Amino acid sequence: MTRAPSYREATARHRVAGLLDAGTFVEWVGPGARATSPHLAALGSPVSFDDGVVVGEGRLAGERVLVIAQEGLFNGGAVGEVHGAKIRGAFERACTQPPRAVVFCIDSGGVRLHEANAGLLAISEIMRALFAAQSAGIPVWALVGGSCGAFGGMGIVARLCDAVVMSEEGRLGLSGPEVIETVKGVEEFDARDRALVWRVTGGKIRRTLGEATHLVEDNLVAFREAVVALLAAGQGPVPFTLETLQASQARLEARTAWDAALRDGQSLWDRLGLADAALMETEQFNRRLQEVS
Amino acid sequence: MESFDLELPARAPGAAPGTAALYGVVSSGNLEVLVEAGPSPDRCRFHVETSAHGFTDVWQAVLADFAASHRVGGLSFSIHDAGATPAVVSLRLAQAVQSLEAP
Amino acid sequence: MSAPDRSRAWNQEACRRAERLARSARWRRGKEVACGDMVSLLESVLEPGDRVCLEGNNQKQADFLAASLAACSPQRVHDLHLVQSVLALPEHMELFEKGIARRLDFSFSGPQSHRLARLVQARAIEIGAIHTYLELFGRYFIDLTPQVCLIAAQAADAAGNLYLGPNTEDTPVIVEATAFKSGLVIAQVNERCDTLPRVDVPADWVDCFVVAPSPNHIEPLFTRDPAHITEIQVLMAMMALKGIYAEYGVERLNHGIGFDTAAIELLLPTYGEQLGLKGRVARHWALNPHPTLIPAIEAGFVERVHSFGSEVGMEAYVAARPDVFFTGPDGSLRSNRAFCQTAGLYACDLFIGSTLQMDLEGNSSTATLGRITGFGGAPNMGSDARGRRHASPPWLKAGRERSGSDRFIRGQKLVVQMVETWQEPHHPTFVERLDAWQLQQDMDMALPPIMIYGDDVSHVVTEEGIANLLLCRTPEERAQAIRGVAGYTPVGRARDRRLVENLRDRGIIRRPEDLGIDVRDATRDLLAARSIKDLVRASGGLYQPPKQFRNW
Amino acid sequence: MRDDKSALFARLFPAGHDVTCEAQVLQGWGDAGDGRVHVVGTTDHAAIDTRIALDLARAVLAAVAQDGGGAPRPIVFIADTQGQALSRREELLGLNGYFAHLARCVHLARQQGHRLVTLIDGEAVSGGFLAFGLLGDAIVALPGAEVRVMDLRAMARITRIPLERLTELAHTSPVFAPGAENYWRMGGIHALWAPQEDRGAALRALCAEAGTEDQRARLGAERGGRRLALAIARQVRDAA
Repeated sequence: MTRAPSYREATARHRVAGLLDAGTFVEWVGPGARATSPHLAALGSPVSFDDGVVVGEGRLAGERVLVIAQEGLFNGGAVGEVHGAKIRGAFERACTQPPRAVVFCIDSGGVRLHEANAGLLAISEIMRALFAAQSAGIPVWALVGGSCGAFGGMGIVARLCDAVVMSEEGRLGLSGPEVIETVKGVEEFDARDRALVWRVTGGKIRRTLGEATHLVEDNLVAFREAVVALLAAGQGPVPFTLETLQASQARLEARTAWDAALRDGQSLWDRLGLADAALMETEQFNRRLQEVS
Repeated sequence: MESFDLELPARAPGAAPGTAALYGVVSSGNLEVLVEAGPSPDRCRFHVETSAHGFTDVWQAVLADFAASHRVGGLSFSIHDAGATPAVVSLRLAQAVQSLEAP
Repeated sequence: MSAPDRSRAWNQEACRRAERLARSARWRRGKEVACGDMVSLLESVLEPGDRVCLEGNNQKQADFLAASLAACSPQRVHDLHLVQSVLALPEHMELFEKGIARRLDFSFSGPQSHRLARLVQARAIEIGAIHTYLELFGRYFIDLTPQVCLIAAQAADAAGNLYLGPNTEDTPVIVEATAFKSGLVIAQVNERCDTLPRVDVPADWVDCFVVAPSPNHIEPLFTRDPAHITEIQVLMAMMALKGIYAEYGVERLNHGIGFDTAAIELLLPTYGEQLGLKGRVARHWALNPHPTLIPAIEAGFVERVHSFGSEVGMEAYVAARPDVFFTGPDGSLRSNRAFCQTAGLYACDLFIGSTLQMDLEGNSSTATLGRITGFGGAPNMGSDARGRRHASPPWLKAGRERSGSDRFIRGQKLVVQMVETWQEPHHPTFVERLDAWQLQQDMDMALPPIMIYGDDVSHVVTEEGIANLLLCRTPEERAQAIRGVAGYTPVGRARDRRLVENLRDRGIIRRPEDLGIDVRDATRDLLAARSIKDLVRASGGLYQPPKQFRNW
Repeated sequence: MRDDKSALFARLFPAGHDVTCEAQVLQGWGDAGDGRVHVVGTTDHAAIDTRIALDLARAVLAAVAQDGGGAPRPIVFIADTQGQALSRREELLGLNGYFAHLARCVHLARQQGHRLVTLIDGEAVSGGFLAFGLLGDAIVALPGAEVRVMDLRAMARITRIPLERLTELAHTSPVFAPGAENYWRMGGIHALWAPQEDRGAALRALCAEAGTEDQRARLGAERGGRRLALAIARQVRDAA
């Protein structure tokens, strides 16, 4: 009995290997370079040979793509100085040696607190480098299905990407539920109510809102197929001009105007006639969502 | 963090890695091991950095058993450990060697 | 021969019962009591020194009645003797802190174990004994019969008939012991119905009931998220399946509740199938409806499951699999701890579970310093029932191995302890001396709190291999067999390597490679379900996991 | 508008200004002496929610639209934020997406030729700051400005590193402790204005000098606060 390996359970390296055509991956500043974090070491925390992120390039369905994959299990995929610099460098490389696309496997809670200032600046630099790659005509596609999801600054970065492929198990947001619960109380957000956490930040609600552009099953094959489809569609970066941003502005203003009682994805699904969305299989959900929208 | 080095006799030839290969992840109860070519074909080297203090003798016993039961001559293993049990250490090392043999 | 003593009244218990009921009349309408009157009712019926069973189970708690009892005036209600299997609620401890209760006989105190230890040390509580479940239930009928029991049920009708719902657990045995010895049975129910789905306790055994302000709390204690099963646990599960289940042909069994045994359940449809074990092992179970059993049920491994209690979220699945589970005509589970424990003790050929510590005699305990937990179901399940008479192939094979010859008069239950050699850094599982001995001194107990006695243990499974203690011929061999699978713990490293190799040659110790298992094949991909969602899928959507287990 | 912001604008824009403040969002224009610039920002340590993010984005888009076809004038961001709003509803709406939208608007302005200058006056904390102020071409901290991700006490709790150790290390390393000075050393802030600084002149100079290249990693390396970021990024960019 063999099953497609879970994307969520795979390590960053396994994700890269599972997404790309076999044997095509070339890593830059790989673990042998020992570019570890001096800041973690100074605080007596364990370091990793790749500082929790894999960057390199390979072929996907024959096309050359640049791949960035964060390791969610190492310090929550959080961005420190080296980790952030590797990602930034990868986007800069996308401008100088353009790949067909950048595939960005985000799995991160945001800034690494042990080197918080460096992490915050790194994320800002990543944002600017990402814009530059898009301006150079390279589409950037985020894959969000790891155990840390995409939160904090990396939640913002994910939404700068031209496509966001999520699994139902993936999560996308800004502040983690634990932070909100700690500061605002359990009535505001019960972080232990996992079903609620996913109804607010999980893949299905993000897809419902259009924030995720694709919802796939939690396995490497499904994620790979989604990227292959994006390649096949010849999709480039989503252009942004005054007009497109004004349109986004109008869309978001309409969403903010939703009544204040709307605090749970379930009420949104109820309104859309997708009351049992949480229980649907991915394929059925995608079909039903298309029918109602 | 605590660190130490260890060099042990080992059966040659081990599969020589083309490039450095990393196996495992540094997370609670887990470790990563970087396998590279070492200097001598009949010895293997270990460098261990671990967050669990006071276990050097246990590590040495685990690594000695590993070196005795696998063909790892000519290899160098660098380990970042975040409190893995000996069982996990042995398993990761075995997996790392396997991934070298069958890339 | 003297004539019967006509001066003695032979119905004093019944008279006392009548008096209690008379005192309580103003607080009842028929049998129904209003929530707000429950404290007054309890104060009117209880007498100092009464033996009381305040139903506390692993899962189901008579929480409203516990809170009501704790709210009674200690001037009116005091020095009670609590006889109940589990202390789970803070209110249970409050009873002792306030002096409402003084003496305790029990089995298990999981969540309250620290507080209980403090009370004992402060001499605010007298502990009779920490029992096994069956032992305590037995004493309900001998010398610990409750005068009043406070129980939890799902629903009552106007007459006071009770429907217990799927989580029956201890209720029948408590009610039986109390009602038929002139005791008072007081029930809290979640709802009043005109017609009950089925009658589990007839109204004439019930004296009062109250519709509690909120449904009694039920903990999903038996849900193990497959996402947390490690490769090491997969490896141990492979060894157990190949080296024990297949080897002995274990068809009737009970599992502990840890991730180790959940891994076995999830390996049955994959690795077990590869080994050709379907129909040959794991057919009949004494087990709560573990969600991790779903894939094995769906794959046709599991034919029958009898349960101690139920599990939150499994209701619809159980109802849809009546051939597997014991259900009432209404379709809901009928569980029963007393019967299922009996089944586990007498009718099963294997128990497999985990522990926190084991010594070189194979004694194991989950009791650690500063905690009095008790042991739940393991002591009954994990013991060889010497009263057993019926034979089965695994029982005979184990008995033959223990006797070392073909002339033996008794078989042997397989009692397997499955543990990783380290719990965490600085906490080896294998120790020269159990913490239980220290605990015995600290708590001034007659004996150390041992969960499973070493002489009942047949096999120890660790990531390093399987030790078959049945084949050991001397205490020294037994100790070396345990050291031989104790890995890199101090106990394991103190092994006599030559003796251990000899034990290995004799098949007493078997390493993964001796069993034909490559440790590198032990991956989570072998699990029939890797997540709670996979379990929901396997159940065809019938399993409805509690919200804290969902990530969708 | 609070007095402190009025005083700030009076010193920044001696040649005149008109900045309105509505529900913690600042918008208008100011003249530091060489023509009008756009002013967009937040005040009173705003917790940035979807509404504020949209107001800021609208103001930026309006500036771009206004100068379309003509000469794009600088946009001066006033950053005073305690970070993002913490609320379940905001998360449900996808606050991160609103921030991304705001960031895109800022980047559009840069592409259209607007110079972007950020003045931190008050607080600048992580998420809220990332979405606009931190994207400026030049970033300046005014006296008393606090820049941080998280205070050391909370950091100690979450990382389980003793507070004493963090406090001690903060003396030698700018990498995790709060403080505008630390951000300056790391290249994240281009300049720290002294209390007596001629604000108008300094702002004029900034608007004239600000380039559109992201120079922060280079500055961080030069100032010794961030030694690896530039080098590692280069290694990746140029790897064979």
